[in-house]
Amino acid sequence: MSISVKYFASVRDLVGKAEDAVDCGDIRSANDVWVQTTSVVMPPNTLVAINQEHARGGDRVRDGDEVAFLPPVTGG
Amino acid sequence: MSISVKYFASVRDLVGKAEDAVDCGDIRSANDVWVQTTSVVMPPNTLVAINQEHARGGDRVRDGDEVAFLPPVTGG
Amino acid sequence: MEIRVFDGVLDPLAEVSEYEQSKSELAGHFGATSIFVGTMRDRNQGGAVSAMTLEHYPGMTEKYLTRVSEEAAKRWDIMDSLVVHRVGAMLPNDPIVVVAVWSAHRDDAFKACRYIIDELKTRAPFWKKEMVDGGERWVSQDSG
Amino acid sequence: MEIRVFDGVLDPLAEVSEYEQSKSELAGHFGATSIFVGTMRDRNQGGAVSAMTLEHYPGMTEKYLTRVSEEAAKRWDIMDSLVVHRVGAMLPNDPIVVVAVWSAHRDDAFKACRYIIDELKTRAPFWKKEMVDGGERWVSQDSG
Repeated sequence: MSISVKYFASVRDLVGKAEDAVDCGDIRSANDVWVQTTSVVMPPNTLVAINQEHARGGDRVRDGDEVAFLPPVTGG
Repeated sequence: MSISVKYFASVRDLVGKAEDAVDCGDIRSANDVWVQTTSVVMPPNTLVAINQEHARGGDRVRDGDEVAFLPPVTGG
Repeated sequence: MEIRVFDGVLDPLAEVSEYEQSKSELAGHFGATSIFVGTMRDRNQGGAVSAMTLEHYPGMTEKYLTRVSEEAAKRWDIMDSLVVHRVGAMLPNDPIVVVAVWSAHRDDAFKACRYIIDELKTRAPFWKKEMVDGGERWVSQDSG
Repeated sequence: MEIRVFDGVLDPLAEVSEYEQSKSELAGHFGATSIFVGTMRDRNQGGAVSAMTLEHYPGMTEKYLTRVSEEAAKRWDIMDSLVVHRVGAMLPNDPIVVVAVWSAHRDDAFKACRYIIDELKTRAPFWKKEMVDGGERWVSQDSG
Protein backbone atom coordinates (compact mmCIF):
# COMPACT_ATOMS: atom_id res chain seq x y z
CA MET A 1 0.00 0.00 0.00
CA SER A 2 0.95 3.59 -0.47
CA ILE A 3 -0.62 7.03 -0.72
CA SER A 4 -1.84 8.00 -4.19
CA VAL A 5 -1.44 11.66 -5.02
CA LYS A 6 -3.23 13.82 -7.59
CA TYR A 7 -2.53 17.35 -8.79
CA PHE A 8 -5.12 19.37 -10.70
CA ALA A 9 -5.25 22.32 -13.07
CA SER A 10 -2.70 25.05 -12.31
CA VAL A 11 -1.20 22.94 -9.51
CA ARG A 12 -0.54 20.15 -12.00
CA ASP A 13 1.13 22.64 -14.33
CA LEU A 14 3.25 23.89 -11.42
CA VAL A 15 4.49 20.51 -10.20
CA GLY A 16 4.75 19.06 -13.72
CA LYS A 17 2.77 15.88 -13.07
CA ALA A 18 -0.84 14.81 -12.69
CA GLU A 19 -0.34 11.86 -10.37
CA ASP A 20 2.18 10.27 -8.08
CA ALA A 21 2.36 7.67 -5.34
CA VAL A 22 4.38 7.79 -2.16
CA ASP A 23 5.11 5.30 0.61
CA CYS A 24 3.52 6.24 3.87
CA GLY A 25 6.88 6.05 5.72
CA ASP A 26 7.06 8.96 8.12
CA ILE A 27 4.36 10.94 6.35
CA ARG A 28 1.70 12.12 8.78
CA SER A 29 -0.13 14.94 6.99
CA ALA A 30 -1.20 16.06 3.52
CA ASN A 31 1.44 18.77 3.79
CA ASP A 32 4.08 16.06 4.23
CA VAL A 33 2.85 14.45 1.01
CA TRP A 34 3.42 17.72 -0.85
CA VAL A 35 6.91 18.12 0.53
CA GLN A 36 7.89 14.54 -0.31
CA THR A 37 6.51 14.58 -3.85
CA THR A 38 7.27 18.07 -5.15
CA SER A 39 10.24 20.39 -5.27
CA VAL A 40 8.28 23.66 -5.13
CA VAL A 41 6.58 25.65 -2.41
CA MET A 42 2.83 25.02 -2.14
CA PRO A 43 0.94 28.09 -3.43
CA PRO A 44 -0.80 29.73 -0.48
CA ASN A 45 -4.34 29.27 -1.84
CA THR A 46 -3.91 25.55 -2.58
CA LEU A 47 -6.79 23.32 -1.45
CA VAL A 48 -6.30 19.81 -0.13
CA ALA A 49 -8.63 16.84 -0.56
CA ILE A 50 -8.23 13.54 1.24
CA ASN A 51 -10.24 10.65 -0.23
CA GLN A 52 -12.18 13.18 -2.31
CA GLU A 53 -13.25 15.23 0.71
CA HIS A 54 -12.11 18.79 1.29
CA ALA A 55 -9.53 18.72 4.09
CA ARG A 56 -6.73 20.74 5.64
CA GLY A 57 -3.05 20.49 4.92
CA GLY A 58 -2.35 19.42 8.48
CA ASP A 59 -4.95 16.63 8.40
CA ARG A 60 -3.68 13.08 9.01
CA VAL A 61 -3.21 10.81 6.00
CA ARG A 62 -2.85 7.04 6.08
CA ASP A 63 -1.74 4.21 3.85
CA GLY A 64 -4.25 3.73 1.02
CA ASP A 65 -5.49 7.32 1.10
CA GLU A 66 -5.95 9.42 -2.03
CA VAL A 67 -4.52 12.91 -1.47
CA ALA A 68 -5.19 15.67 -3.98
CA PHE A 69 -3.89 19.23 -4.34
CA LEU A 70 -6.28 21.64 -5.99
CA PRO A 71 -6.27 25.30 -6.92
CA PRO A 72 -9.32 27.37 -5.90
CA VAL A 73 -12.36 26.00 -7.73
CA THR A 74 -13.96 27.96 -10.58
CA GLY A 75 -16.88 25.89 -11.82
CA GLY A 76 -20.43 26.81 -12.73
CA MET B 1 -68.89 61.46 -22.13
CA SER B 2 -69.35 59.28 -19.11
CA ILE B 3 -67.38 57.00 -16.81
CA SER B 4 -66.97 53.42 -18.01
CA VAL B 5 -67.02 50.82 -15.26
CA LYS B 6 -65.67 47.27 -15.20
CA TYR B 7 -66.12 44.49 -12.66
CA PHE B 8 -63.84 41.45 -12.61
CA ALA B 9 -63.91 37.87 -11.36
CA SER B 10 -65.73 37.42 -8.02
CA VAL B 11 -66.71 41.09 -8.00
CA ARG B 12 -68.42 40.61 -11.37
CA ASP B 13 -70.26 37.58 -9.99
CA LEU B 14 -71.33 39.64 -6.97
CA VAL B 15 -72.69 42.63 -8.85
CA GLY B 16 -74.09 40.53 -11.70
CA LYS B 17 -72.53 42.48 -14.56
CA ALA B 18 -69.11 42.84 -16.22
CA GLU B 19 -69.44 46.43 -17.41
CA ASP B 20 -71.47 49.54 -16.95
CA ALA B 21 -71.34 53.24 -17.71
CA VAL B 22 -72.41 56.11 -15.53
CA ASP B 23 -72.77 59.84 -16.05
CA CYS B 24 -70.26 61.81 -14.11
CA GLY B 25 -72.99 63.94 -12.52
CA ASP B 26 -72.11 64.42 -8.82
CA ILE B 27 -69.69 61.49 -8.78
CA ARG B 28 -66.35 62.51 -7.33
CA SER B 29 -64.62 59.25 -6.33
CA ALA B 30 -64.34 55.62 -7.38
CA ASN B 31 -66.38 54.76 -4.28
CA ASP B 32 -69.18 56.97 -5.62
CA VAL B 33 -69.10 54.97 -8.87
CA TRP B 34 -69.64 51.77 -6.89
CA VAL B 35 -72.57 53.22 -4.97
CA GLN B 36 -74.25 54.57 -8.09
CA THR B 37 -73.84 51.40 -10.15
CA THR B 38 -74.40 48.57 -7.69
CA SER B 39 -76.91 47.65 -5.02
CA VAL B 40 -74.49 45.75 -2.77
CA VAL B 41 -71.87 46.70 -0.23
CA MET B 42 -68.33 46.70 -1.63
CA PRO B 43 -66.40 43.70 -0.20
CA PRO B 44 -63.71 45.03 2.14
CA ASN B 45 -60.75 43.64 0.15
CA THR B 46 -61.92 45.06 -3.20
CA LEU B 47 -59.23 46.78 -5.26
CA VAL B 48 -59.87 49.82 -7.40
CA ALA B 49 -58.20 50.71 -10.69
CA ILE B 50 -58.61 54.04 -12.47
CA ASN B 51 -57.53 54.07 -16.11
CA GLN B 52 -55.84 50.70 -15.55
CA GLU B 53 -53.72 51.96 -12.65
CA HIS B 54 -54.11 50.70 -9.10
CA ALA B 55 -55.84 53.45 -7.11
CA ARG B 56 -57.80 54.06 -3.93
CA GLY B 57 -61.56 54.12 -3.53
CA GLY B 58 -61.44 57.76 -2.49
CA ASP B 59 -59.40 58.83 -5.53
CA ARG B 60 -61.00 61.40 -7.84
CA VAL B 61 -62.57 60.19 -11.07
CA ARG B 62 -63.47 62.32 -14.06
CA ASP B 63 -65.55 62.13 -17.21
CA GLY B 64 -63.97 59.68 -19.67
CA ASP B 65 -62.20 57.66 -16.98
CA GLU B 66 -62.29 53.86 -16.87
CA VAL B 67 -62.96 52.67 -13.34
CA ALA B 68 -62.56 48.99 -12.43
CA PHE B 69 -63.36 47.00 -9.30
CA LEU B 70 -61.14 43.97 -8.74
CA PRO B 71 -60.86 41.24 -6.14
CA PRO B 72 -57.37 40.55 -4.73
CA VAL B 73 -55.15 39.31 -7.57
CA THR B 74 -54.08 35.64 -7.75
CA GLY B 75 -51.92 35.28 -10.86
CA GLY B 76 -48.66 33.51 -11.48
CA MET C 1 -37.58 42.86 -22.96
CA GLU C 2 -40.83 41.14 -23.78
CA ILE C 3 -44.09 40.45 -21.98
CA ARG C 4 -46.97 38.45 -23.38
CA VAL C 5 -50.37 37.23 -22.20
CA PHE C 6 -52.25 34.66 -24.24
CA ASP C 7 -54.96 32.02 -24.11
CA GLY C 8 -53.46 28.69 -25.16
CA VAL C 9 -50.93 26.05 -24.23
CA LEU C 10 -47.70 27.44 -22.73
CA ASP C 11 -44.42 25.62 -23.39
CA PRO C 12 -42.32 27.67 -20.98
CA LEU C 13 -38.82 26.48 -21.78
CA ALA C 14 -39.44 26.60 -25.53
CA GLU C 15 -40.49 30.24 -25.04
CA VAL C 16 -37.23 30.96 -23.23
CA SER C 17 -35.08 29.19 -25.83
CA GLU C 18 -36.80 30.88 -28.75
CA TYR C 19 -36.55 34.30 -27.18
CA GLU C 20 -32.88 33.84 -26.33
CA GLN C 21 -32.06 32.69 -29.86
CA SER C 22 -33.95 35.65 -31.34
CA LYS C 23 -31.79 38.11 -29.40
CA SER C 24 -28.47 37.75 -31.16
CA GLU C 25 -27.10 40.74 -29.26
CA LEU C 26 -27.17 38.63 -26.09
CA ALA C 27 -24.90 35.89 -27.43
CA GLY C 28 -21.60 35.65 -25.61
CA HIS C 29 -22.46 38.51 -23.25
CA PHE C 30 -24.67 36.89 -20.63
CA GLY C 31 -23.30 34.45 -18.09
CA ALA C 32 -26.39 33.80 -15.97
CA THR C 33 -30.01 33.03 -16.73
CA SER C 34 -32.58 32.70 -13.95
CA ILE C 35 -35.88 31.15 -15.00
CA PHE C 36 -39.04 30.67 -12.97
CA VAL C 37 -41.95 28.50 -14.10
CA GLY C 38 -45.28 28.53 -12.25
CA THR C 39 -47.33 25.38 -12.82
CA MET C 40 -50.90 24.46 -11.88
CA ARG C 41 -51.11 22.03 -8.97
CA ASP C 42 -53.81 19.42 -8.45
CA ARG C 43 -54.41 20.55 -4.87
CA ASN C 44 -54.91 23.95 -3.24
CA GLN C 45 -56.00 24.99 0.22
CA GLY C 46 -56.19 21.34 1.22
CA GLY C 47 -58.57 20.19 -1.51
CA ALA C 48 -58.32 18.49 -4.91
CA VAL C 49 -58.54 20.79 -7.93
CA SER C 50 -59.55 19.28 -11.27
CA ALA C 51 -59.32 22.32 -13.56
CA MET C 52 -58.84 26.08 -13.47
CA THR C 53 -59.74 29.18 -15.42
CA LEU C 54 -57.51 32.24 -15.35
CA GLU C 55 -59.13 35.59 -16.01
CA HIS C 56 -57.34 38.91 -16.40
CA TYR C 57 -57.89 42.57 -17.12
CA PRO C 58 -56.67 43.04 -20.70
CA GLY C 59 -54.62 46.17 -21.03
CA MET C 60 -53.96 46.66 -17.34
CA THR C 61 -52.23 43.27 -17.17
CA GLU C 62 -49.80 44.11 -19.94
CA LYS C 63 -49.18 47.54 -18.44
CA TYR C 64 -48.19 46.07 -15.08
CA LEU C 65 -46.09 43.24 -16.52
CA THR C 66 -44.17 45.85 -18.52
CA ARG C 67 -43.80 48.10 -15.51
CA VAL C 68 -42.57 45.32 -13.25
CA SER C 69 -40.04 44.20 -15.88
CA GLU C 70 -38.81 47.78 -16.27
CA GLU C 71 -38.49 48.18 -12.51
CA ALA C 72 -36.35 45.03 -12.36
CA ALA C 73 -34.14 46.34 -15.16
CA LYS C 74 -33.58 49.59 -13.27
CA ARG C 75 -32.90 47.94 -9.96
CA TRP C 76 -30.49 45.21 -11.10
CA ASP C 77 -27.83 44.94 -13.76
CA ILE C 78 -29.66 42.70 -16.22
CA MET C 79 -29.44 42.40 -20.00
CA ASP C 80 -32.91 41.18 -20.92
CA SER C 81 -36.11 39.66 -19.53
CA LEU C 82 -39.13 37.70 -20.72
CA VAL C 83 -42.52 37.18 -19.07
CA VAL C 84 -45.16 34.96 -20.68
CA HIS C 85 -48.42 34.35 -18.82
CA ARG C 86 -51.23 32.08 -19.89
CA VAL C 87 -54.93 32.81 -19.33
CA GLY C 88 -58.10 30.81 -19.98
CA ALA C 89 -58.93 27.19 -19.15
CA MET C 90 -56.20 24.85 -17.93
CA LEU C 91 -55.56 21.56 -16.15
CA PRO C 92 -53.25 20.43 -13.36
CA ASN C 93 -49.60 20.18 -14.43
CA ASP C 94 -50.13 22.90 -17.05
CA PRO C 95 -47.52 25.68 -16.91
CA ILE C 96 -49.14 29.06 -16.12
CA VAL C 97 -46.29 31.55 -16.27
CA VAL C 98 -42.61 31.74 -17.15
CA VAL C 99 -40.20 34.50 -16.17
CA ALA C 100 -36.62 34.56 -17.50
CA VAL C 101 -33.84 37.06 -16.82
CA TRP C 102 -30.47 37.23 -18.55
CA SER C 103 -27.52 38.90 -16.84
CA ALA C 104 -23.74 38.87 -16.74
CA HIS C 105 -23.78 37.53 -13.16
CA ARG C 106 -26.05 35.28 -11.18
CA ASP C 107 -26.90 37.52 -8.25
CA ASP C 108 -28.62 40.07 -10.50
CA ALA C 109 -30.35 37.35 -12.50
CA PHE C 110 -31.80 35.60 -9.44
CA LYS C 111 -32.91 38.77 -7.70
CA ALA C 112 -34.51 40.33 -10.77
CA CYS C 113 -36.35 37.09 -11.64
CA ARG C 114 -37.65 36.80 -8.08
CA TYR C 115 -38.73 40.43 -8.09
CA ILE C 116 -40.69 40.07 -11.32
CA ILE C 117 -42.65 37.00 -10.20
CA ASP C 118 -43.26 38.43 -6.72
CA GLU C 119 -44.54 41.73 -8.09
CA LEU C 120 -46.57 39.99 -10.80
CA LYS C 121 -48.35 38.02 -8.08
CA THR C 122 -48.99 41.16 -6.05
CA ARG C 123 -49.93 43.71 -8.71
CA ALA C 124 -50.88 42.15 -12.05
CA PRO C 125 -54.66 41.71 -12.41
CA PHE C 126 -55.10 37.94 -12.82
CA TRP C 127 -57.72 35.83 -11.06
CA LYS C 128 -57.92 32.08 -10.71
CA LYS C 129 -61.18 30.16 -10.56
CA GLU C 130 -60.76 26.54 -9.54
CA MET C 131 -62.99 23.55 -10.27
CA VAL C 132 -63.23 21.60 -7.04
CA ASP C 133 -65.41 18.82 -5.73
CA GLY C 134 -68.82 20.45 -5.52
CA GLY C 135 -68.30 23.27 -7.98
CA GLU C 136 -66.22 26.32 -8.69
CA ARG C 137 -64.45 28.75 -6.40
CA TRP C 138 -62.46 31.90 -6.90
CA VAL C 139 -59.01 31.61 -5.34
CA SER C 140 -58.82 34.23 -2.64
CA GLN C 141 -55.10 34.50 -2.04
CA ASP C 142 -51.68 33.71 -3.47
CA SER C 143 -50.63 30.17 -2.57
CA GLY C 144 -46.90 30.96 -2.90
CA MET D 1 -32.65 13.93 -7.64
CA GLU D 2 -30.03 13.68 -10.34
CA ILE D 3 -26.55 15.07 -10.89
CA ARG D 4 -24.47 14.55 -14.00
CA VAL D 5 -21.09 15.67 -15.34
CA PHE D 6 -20.23 15.08 -18.96
CA ASP D 7 -18.00 16.18 -21.81
CA GLY D 8 -20.19 17.31 -24.70
CA VAL D 9 -22.74 19.89 -25.79
CA LEU D 10 -25.20 20.87 -23.05
CA ASP D 11 -28.77 21.77 -24.02
CA PRO D 12 -29.83 22.98 -20.58
CA LEU D 13 -33.56 23.48 -21.05
CA ALA D 14 -33.94 20.20 -22.94
CA GLU D 15 -32.27 18.51 -19.94
CA VAL D 16 -34.79 20.12 -17.60
CA SER D 17 -37.79 19.21 -19.77
CA GLU D 18 -36.68 15.62 -20.24
CA TYR D 19 -35.99 15.14 -16.57
CA GLU D 20 -39.33 16.63 -15.57
CA GLN D 21 -41.21 14.43 -18.03
CA SER D 22 -39.37 11.34 -16.80
CA LYS D 23 -40.56 11.96 -13.22
CA SER D 24 -44.24 11.18 -13.52
CA GLU D 25 -44.60 11.37 -9.74
CA LEU D 26 -43.99 15.12 -9.95
CA ALA D 27 -46.91 15.81 -12.29
CA GLY D 28 -49.61 17.94 -10.72
CA HIS D 29 -47.75 18.24 -7.43
CA PHE D 30 -45.20 20.97 -8.07
CA GLY D 31 -46.21 24.57 -8.51
CA ALA D 32 -42.80 26.24 -8.83
CA THR D 33 -39.65 25.49 -10.80
CA SER D 34 -36.53 27.61 -10.40
CA ILE D 35 -33.88 27.08 -13.07
CA PHE D 36 -30.41 28.54 -13.32
CA VAL D 37 -28.25 28.33 -16.44
CA GLY D 38 -24.58 29.35 -16.38
CA THR D 39 -23.23 30.27 -19.83
CA MET D 40 -19.73 31.00 -21.09
CA ARG D 41 -19.11 34.69 -21.73
CA ASP D 42 -16.78 36.11 -24.36
CA ARG D 43 -15.09 38.40 -21.83
CA ASN D 44 -13.68 37.86 -18.35
CA GLN D 45 -11.57 40.02 -16.08
CA GLY D 46 -11.65 42.77 -18.69
CA GLY D 47 -10.29 40.76 -21.61
CA ALA D 48 -11.69 38.88 -24.62
CA VAL D 49 -11.93 35.11 -24.23
CA SER D 50 -12.08 32.97 -27.38
CA ALA D 51 -12.46 29.48 -25.89
CA MET D 52 -12.34 27.62 -22.60
CA THR D 53 -11.55 24.20 -21.21
CA LEU D 54 -13.21 22.97 -18.03
CA GLU D 55 -11.36 20.38 -16.00
CA HIS D 56 -12.70 18.55 -12.95
CA TYR D 57 -11.83 15.91 -10.39
CA PRO D 58 -13.86 12.85 -11.42
CA GLY D 59 -15.45 11.21 -8.43
CA MET D 60 -15.02 14.11 -6.07
CA THR D 61 -17.11 16.33 -8.34
CA GLU D 62 -20.05 13.95 -8.35
CA LYS D 63 -19.75 13.45 -4.59
CA TYR D 64 -20.01 17.18 -3.93
CA LEU D 65 -22.80 17.82 -6.44
CA THR D 66 -24.78 15.05 -4.74
CA ARG D 67 -24.02 16.41 -1.30
CA VAL D 68 -24.97 19.96 -2.17
CA SER D 69 -28.24 18.74 -3.72
CA GLU D 70 -29.01 16.69 -0.61
CA GLU D 71 -28.26 19.64 1.64
CA ALA D 72 -30.70 21.78 -0.35
CA ALA D 73 -33.36 19.08 -0.02
CA LYS D 74 -32.91 19.00 3.74
CA ARG D 75 -32.93 22.73 4.15
CA TRP D 76 -35.92 23.61 1.96
CA ASP D 77 -39.20 21.93 1.14
CA ILE D 78 -38.44 20.80 -2.41
CA MET D 79 -39.69 17.85 -4.44
CA ASP D 80 -36.80 17.22 -6.81
CA SER D 81 -33.62 18.71 -8.26
CA LEU D 82 -31.34 18.33 -11.25
CA VAL D 83 -27.75 19.48 -11.79
CA VAL D 84 -25.98 18.93 -15.12
CA HIS D 85 -22.47 20.31 -15.58
CA ARG D 86 -20.43 20.21 -18.74
CA VAL D 87 -16.65 19.73 -18.82
CA GLY D 88 -14.09 19.79 -21.63
CA ALA D 89 -13.60 22.30 -24.46
CA MET D 90 -16.24 24.97 -25.11
CA LEU D 91 -16.84 28.30 -26.82
CA PRO D 92 -18.47 31.59 -25.78
CA ASN D 93 -22.27 31.35 -25.53
CA ASP D 94 -22.06 27.63 -24.70
CA PRO D 95 -24.10 26.66 -21.62
CA ILE D 96 -21.87 25.29 -18.85
CA VAL D 97 -24.24 24.25 -16.10
CA VAL D 98 -27.95 23.98 -15.40
CA VAL D 99 -29.59 23.67 -11.98
CA ALA D 100 -33.34 23.05 -11.65
CA VAL D 101 -35.44 22.71 -8.50
CA TRP D 102 -39.09 21.66 -8.32
CA SER D 103 -41.18 22.63 -5.31
CA ALA D 104 -44.76 23.29 -4.27
CA HIS D 105 -43.99 26.96 -3.65
CA ARG D 106 -41.64 29.49 -5.17
CA ASP D 107 -39.72 30.60 -2.10
CA ASP D 108 -38.30 27.12 -1.53
CA ALA D 109 -37.59 26.65 -5.23
CA PHE D 110 -35.66 29.93 -5.57
CA LYS D 111 -33.66 29.51 -2.37
CA ALA D 112 -32.72 25.89 -3.01
CA CYS D 113 -31.67 26.63 -6.60
CA ARG D 114 -29.55 29.54 -5.47
CA TYR D 115 -27.99 27.44 -2.72
CA ILE D 116 -27.03 24.65 -5.12
CA ILE D 117 -25.31 26.93 -7.65
CA ASP D 118 -23.59 28.97 -4.92
CA GLU D 119 -22.25 25.87 -3.18
CA LEU D 120 -21.30 24.24 -6.48
CA LYS D 121 -19.17 27.28 -7.25
CA THR D 122 -17.56 27.21 -3.82
CA ARG D 123 -17.00 23.50 -3.24
CA ALA D 124 -17.22 21.41 -6.42
CA PRO D 125 -13.76 20.77 -7.97
CA PHE D 126 -14.01 22.38 -11.41
CA TRP D 127 -11.36 24.57 -13.01
CA LYS D 128 -11.61 26.85 -16.01
CA LYS D 129 -8.75 27.51 -18.39
CA GLU D 130 -9.40 30.36 -20.80
CA MET D 131 -7.91 31.02 -24.23
CA VAL D 132 -7.11 34.71 -24.34
CA ASP D 133 -5.10 36.95 -26.58
CA GLY D 134 -1.56 35.76 -26.04
CA GLY D 135 -2.29 32.29 -24.76
CA GLU D 136 -4.01 30.36 -22.01
CA ARG D 137 -4.73 31.24 -18.40
CA TRP D 138 -6.32 29.43 -15.49
CA VAL D 139 -9.21 31.40 -14.07
CA SER D 140 -8.31 32.28 -10.51
CA GLN D 141 -11.66 33.19 -9.04
CA ASP D 142 -15.42 32.97 -9.48
CA SER D 143 -16.68 35.77 -11.70
CA GLY D 144 -20.20 35.66 -10.24
